Amino acid sequence: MNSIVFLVVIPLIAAFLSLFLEKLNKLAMYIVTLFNLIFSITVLMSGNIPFNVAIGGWRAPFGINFVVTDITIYFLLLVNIAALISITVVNNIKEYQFYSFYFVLLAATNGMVLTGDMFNFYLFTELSTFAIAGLVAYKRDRLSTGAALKFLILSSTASLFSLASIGLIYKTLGTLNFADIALKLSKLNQASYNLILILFLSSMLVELKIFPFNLWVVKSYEGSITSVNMFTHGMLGTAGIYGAIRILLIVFPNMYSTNISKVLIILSVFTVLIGEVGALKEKNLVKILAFSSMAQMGVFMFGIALGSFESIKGALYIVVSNYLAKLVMFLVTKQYSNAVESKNYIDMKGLGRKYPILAISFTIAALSLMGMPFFAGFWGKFSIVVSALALGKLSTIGIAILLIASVVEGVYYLRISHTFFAEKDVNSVNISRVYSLIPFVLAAIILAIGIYPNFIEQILWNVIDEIKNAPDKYINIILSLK
Amino acid sequence: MIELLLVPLITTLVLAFFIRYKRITWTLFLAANGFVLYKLYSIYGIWNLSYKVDTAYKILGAELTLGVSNNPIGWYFAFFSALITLLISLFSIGFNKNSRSNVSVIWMLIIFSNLGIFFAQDWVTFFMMWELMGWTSFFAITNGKDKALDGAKYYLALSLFGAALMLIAISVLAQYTGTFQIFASAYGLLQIINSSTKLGIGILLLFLTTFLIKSAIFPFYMWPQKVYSEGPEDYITFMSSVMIKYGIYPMAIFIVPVVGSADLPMILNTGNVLQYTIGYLGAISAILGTILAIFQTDMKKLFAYSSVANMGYILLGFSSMTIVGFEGSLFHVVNHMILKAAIFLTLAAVVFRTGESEMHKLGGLVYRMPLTFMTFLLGIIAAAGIPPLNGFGSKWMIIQALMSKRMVVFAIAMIFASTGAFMYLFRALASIFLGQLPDRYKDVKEVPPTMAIPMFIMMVIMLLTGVVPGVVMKPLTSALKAVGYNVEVASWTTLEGSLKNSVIDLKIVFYMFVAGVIISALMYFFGNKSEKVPQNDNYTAGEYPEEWGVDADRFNYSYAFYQPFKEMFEPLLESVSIDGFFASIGRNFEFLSSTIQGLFKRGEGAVLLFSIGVLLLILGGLII
Amino acid sequence: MKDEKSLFINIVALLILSFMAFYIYKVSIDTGSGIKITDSITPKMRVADKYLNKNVLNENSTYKFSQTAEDTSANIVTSVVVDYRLFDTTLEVIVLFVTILGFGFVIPKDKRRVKMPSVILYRWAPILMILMLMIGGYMFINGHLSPGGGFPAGAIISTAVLIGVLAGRKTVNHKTLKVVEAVAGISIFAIGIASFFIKGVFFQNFITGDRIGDLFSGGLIPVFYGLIAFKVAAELSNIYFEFYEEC
Amino acid sequence: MTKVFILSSLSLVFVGLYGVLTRKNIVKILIALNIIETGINMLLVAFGYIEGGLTPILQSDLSIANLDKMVDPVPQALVLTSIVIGLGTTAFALALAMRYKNTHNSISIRATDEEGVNV
Repeated sequence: MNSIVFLVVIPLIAAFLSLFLEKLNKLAMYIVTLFNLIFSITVLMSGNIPFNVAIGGWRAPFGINFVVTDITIYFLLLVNIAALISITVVNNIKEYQFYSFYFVLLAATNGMVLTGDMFNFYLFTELSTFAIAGLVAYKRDRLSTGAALKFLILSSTASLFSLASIGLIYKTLGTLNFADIALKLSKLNQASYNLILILFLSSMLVELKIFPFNLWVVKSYEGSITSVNMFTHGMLGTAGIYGAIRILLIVFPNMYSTNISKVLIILSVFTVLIGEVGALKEKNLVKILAFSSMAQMGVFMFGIALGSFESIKGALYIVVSNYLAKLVMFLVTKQYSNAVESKNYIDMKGLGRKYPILAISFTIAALSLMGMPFFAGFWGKFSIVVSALALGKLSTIGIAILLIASVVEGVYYLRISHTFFAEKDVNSVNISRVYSLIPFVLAAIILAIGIYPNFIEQILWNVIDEIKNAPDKYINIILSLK
Repeated sequence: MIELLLVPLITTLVLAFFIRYKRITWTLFLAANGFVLYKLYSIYGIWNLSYKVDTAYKILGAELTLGVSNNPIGWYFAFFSALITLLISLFSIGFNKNSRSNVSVIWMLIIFSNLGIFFAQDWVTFFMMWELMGWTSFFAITNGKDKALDGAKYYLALSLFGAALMLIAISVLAQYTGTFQIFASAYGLLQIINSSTKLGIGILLLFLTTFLIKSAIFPFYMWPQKVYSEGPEDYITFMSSVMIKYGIYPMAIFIVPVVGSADLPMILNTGNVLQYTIGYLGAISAILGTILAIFQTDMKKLFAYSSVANMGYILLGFSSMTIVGFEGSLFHVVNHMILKAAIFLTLAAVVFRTGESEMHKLGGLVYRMPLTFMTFLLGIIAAAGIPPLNGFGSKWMIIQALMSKRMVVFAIAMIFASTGAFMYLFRALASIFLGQLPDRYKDVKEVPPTMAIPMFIMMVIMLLTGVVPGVVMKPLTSALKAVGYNVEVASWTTLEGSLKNSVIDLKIVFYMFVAGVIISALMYFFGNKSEKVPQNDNYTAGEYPEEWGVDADRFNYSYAFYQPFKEMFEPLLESVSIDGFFASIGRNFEFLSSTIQGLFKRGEGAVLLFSIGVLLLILGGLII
Repeated sequence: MKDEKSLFINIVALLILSFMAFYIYKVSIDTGSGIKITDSITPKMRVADKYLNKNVLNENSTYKFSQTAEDTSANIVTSVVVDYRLFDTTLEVIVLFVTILGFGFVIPKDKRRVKMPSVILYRWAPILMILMLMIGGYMFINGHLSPGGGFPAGAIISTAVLIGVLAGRKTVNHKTLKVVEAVAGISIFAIGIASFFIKGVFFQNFITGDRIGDLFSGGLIPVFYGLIAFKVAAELSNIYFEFYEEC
Repeated sequence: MTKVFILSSLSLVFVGLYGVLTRKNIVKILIALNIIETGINMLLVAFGYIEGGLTPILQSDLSIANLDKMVDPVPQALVLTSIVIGLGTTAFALALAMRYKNTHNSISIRATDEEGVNV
């Protein structure tokens, strides 16, 4: 399966071509995204998983390699599906730079998921950062410029930290390959291990929107157009989650024996609290979604930081639920805010009576984020709660705060849903019914997972199994290839 | 028998499809409720309801199975709920003819969740249905009206909070007992209490808080008045009569058996700590609900507090932990369901015709809506606990149980609350239906037949259950027997107390009452006739208060009906205002929210916070 | 008030930094078991060891000077950059591409007045440009033998363009630069795809059998370096044009 | 020598971090970022440095005999990449800063982003 590199190469070539395509850019966008999606589906169907591709013919610890395992392929699908859904809301954009940025972002997020090399991962992260910064600045007004600049400064500082940690890893272990690092990390001195982990983690947490690292989130969501928000959430966010799972759980599994996981628990609890409470008084729907996505990442991180396999499974449920729900919400927000030309949700009063499918999809997404039963988020919340209560005092206090924060979340989300369904005569608003289709399908998936978790349970256990048996399922696959 | 649950669910989808056609939706709604009632009737005595769903979802190392199963006590609750719901839904057909919103879809979903709660076999199913009930109620209460939002938000926050506590309780319980089954975990909990009392009491208190929230017991007694005053009237009828009991049901099947048989520290040789906690909460609710009800000017708020007081009685019955008290409480559940439904239906009828729920703006409606008045009259007689109507028997049983366990304080509280009930009930009667008819309501007519019929049936049921309590007590006792309680199936007309020789035959009481009615009717027909004067003559002495810039309504005799009492109780009420406490929590959250928004608005200190984060990670690695 | 705030921030920053420094110091003097960051690592453990010995493909082969070995260059850094880790380098080119694109996208397009260059600069510019082009060309052609390579070469070539711009001589226009940039970028991947079809592996060096140390050795390395040089030159020149073209 | 390299590069990093944390002027912040980056690059090179090491270029038989003494080529390759990234960041951020100046009428990072408010 050497052709897996096409997932990165084709979008990059498209990025160059987009300088000349002008009006055909939109078509190219669809073609490339569909290519990526169909290609990743064929990889999933081919039955060759897991496999390892050495780029340039240099075997694993020496060259750069792409690895496809169970985790990889599902995240690859998530990223590419998000890309396809997000580009449906792209319209009326003439600047070729937008399309170039998009193609680079597509390549970078695919690459982040595929790569098996630390430095390569760093480069893909940088690439996605620049692409997102360019996309955030797309409107080039006061808000978006400030947001892009501040995001760029923060993320370059963070990337310098991760560069330092990569340097330290090479200095101590003499290798840059994930699998090789994972194999050798146990030989490392504990203090050095902590230093490397802290440096790398702090740069990862910027992308994961964990509290003291996440001051860019709200501004850049607010300042950018909806499609860019969906890119940030669906593509960059998902790839970042993949990075967290791959790097924290497989490369640095000894993290759980250090106190850093405890700090992570505390930070993620704070993130949830800040995200949920921050959204409480907010009127701008996009900012509410930004705060809420922060909170959801906090819940995810909480599950990861707990470290038991059940809590990790819960965190993965949260990922799926948040992924689907936020896509629905952004799509609905886009249509409604276009209709009333305002992002304040109070202005959208009564739209749900005229366009019920959009509003119902939004409500389903909100209920899933709240962790209500019969929606996908519930199973995640349930797993995390059960495993947190078994893991000692700190996690018990943490989960109590998390649950209280989810009460706040419920209040502000259902308030919005109520406003959609409130009695008000809405005229002179026109939304094509076609736009209801995708939110409706996504909401139906949320509902299906919530009612019948068997759909996804097996997939998640495959993923957990790979984390559990990382030496067999990941490290040996890479290092055995001559 | 899974169609019992499936039919409401499918009906919900069908209703959602036809939401714009009122006639179809409400007829379907009625039909579905009829079906549920019929199904429940058909499984009486057989109790064969069992269905399991195996999921691949793994928790605590085992695959989760969700199930509904036969539960006679659940059946008892479900059957009478369904009966009342059917009557309300008949009422709703006429009531909703002209309303803009259609609450039936979400209401059907609530009915589904309710059936799920009553027949849940394991805590996970129970929790799922419980949460479903929380958010669906939110949408049903607001029903598209902004002014209902505040109350609904309050209710939603409380029920989400309660559900969070329950989730913790379920998880801890499952961790220690290894099972999610409700009855198995009750035995497990007893063992936990034996080995570690603190943990056991903690789990019980978490569960208890959840259930207290749904039943509006003392610290959470504020939501009914907020919710009932603004929600759609027919749904509120359902909520106040049926839904408020959903906290009682899990208490009856889980808390009471566990607390009753647990070896907890005793107080005064008559009961254990939790028993007294429940009792005091019930007593406070009963007294506080009564006092607060006395001072309301809005009739829906008045009866909201009356519901709080009645929930208090039920808890008092539980706190006795005797079989008579238990039976009395469960009997009172149904009695209160019936009488509260009757009262709220009449209120809904009044609002339907006049559009007004402030009592001092109403009056004299007896001349225009006699049937409504009759229903209301019987309802308040029942609520006051006067024989031969149905409120009497259950209260009598509860007081008997309390006295037999020498819980005198609770008995006194109960008697105080029952007496106080006369005050507010009479006030409502006098203000709404008696007195003079304001000019603006001259053209008010009696409600149409579809609404009148359920009210009439309510009257019949009230009288029937009052005179022949066996119609409720027989199913109740046989359900308790099926569960394993050592009880005998009750007879049709007599009730047995727990004190010596305390058997009461309600037939005799009924005959005495009929005699009383005949005597007073004779006095009415042969006595002096009353004279009618314009309303304003009575209390403004011919002046026009509008000229002084004052609203005439303020001079209505029913505006400050119990001013002296109010002044007497004001300091007490101020000191126990839970509302202020919750409001301050809300304010603090909003203040915090503004602060956080300010932090994120500028984003200048991003790198500074980043380094602080790094510092935290370092410190955590070194210190913790 | 403002000064107080900045003083506070200064103090906080100093505290944070001193704590971090203390932590790094503490880590560096740590005496626990295992590899420490202060240890000098043994060559055998590094991946670089195999690069130096040129025996990544065949573990036991040892390299002799001026003989056929792994098809990489004499300059090991170049080997790493353009062969062993070629994919990183292409991504790096893309990073530059994205940032320059972003640069052109967000920079405000104001009208600026430009002074006419002096006569000396105007006359001498072509000579300087030719010299710089020659040096740049030498750098990327010899990138696999001596220090240097595509990036410095591109920078030097772009300086030639800069001098042209400063001297007011229109050397290349905007469109040409765009084309050069895109063609160079696409060709890098085109070679990668070609190697996929020839050898079945991406970015594999399919011109083999050279003697290390020769001018024409290292297979595709000089080709890649040339493409990178043109691409970097075009991108950097783009920056200068962004500033000057609007005037 | 290695120690001197590492200490000086670390001090560069800290100086740069101090600048990023305390400066308000965006251009100064970018300069500080560049200083950190230089420090990190130096650090990486210093990690691969060997006392009295040779350049990793295969020039003659002598160099082949002393392969063990060659400095590590990998950090140098990484640094080459990271320099380009730094260049890109700086260019992009400077262009953004110019746009920022246009829209905010200020070059301070504390300028508010609300429309219609000038600082």
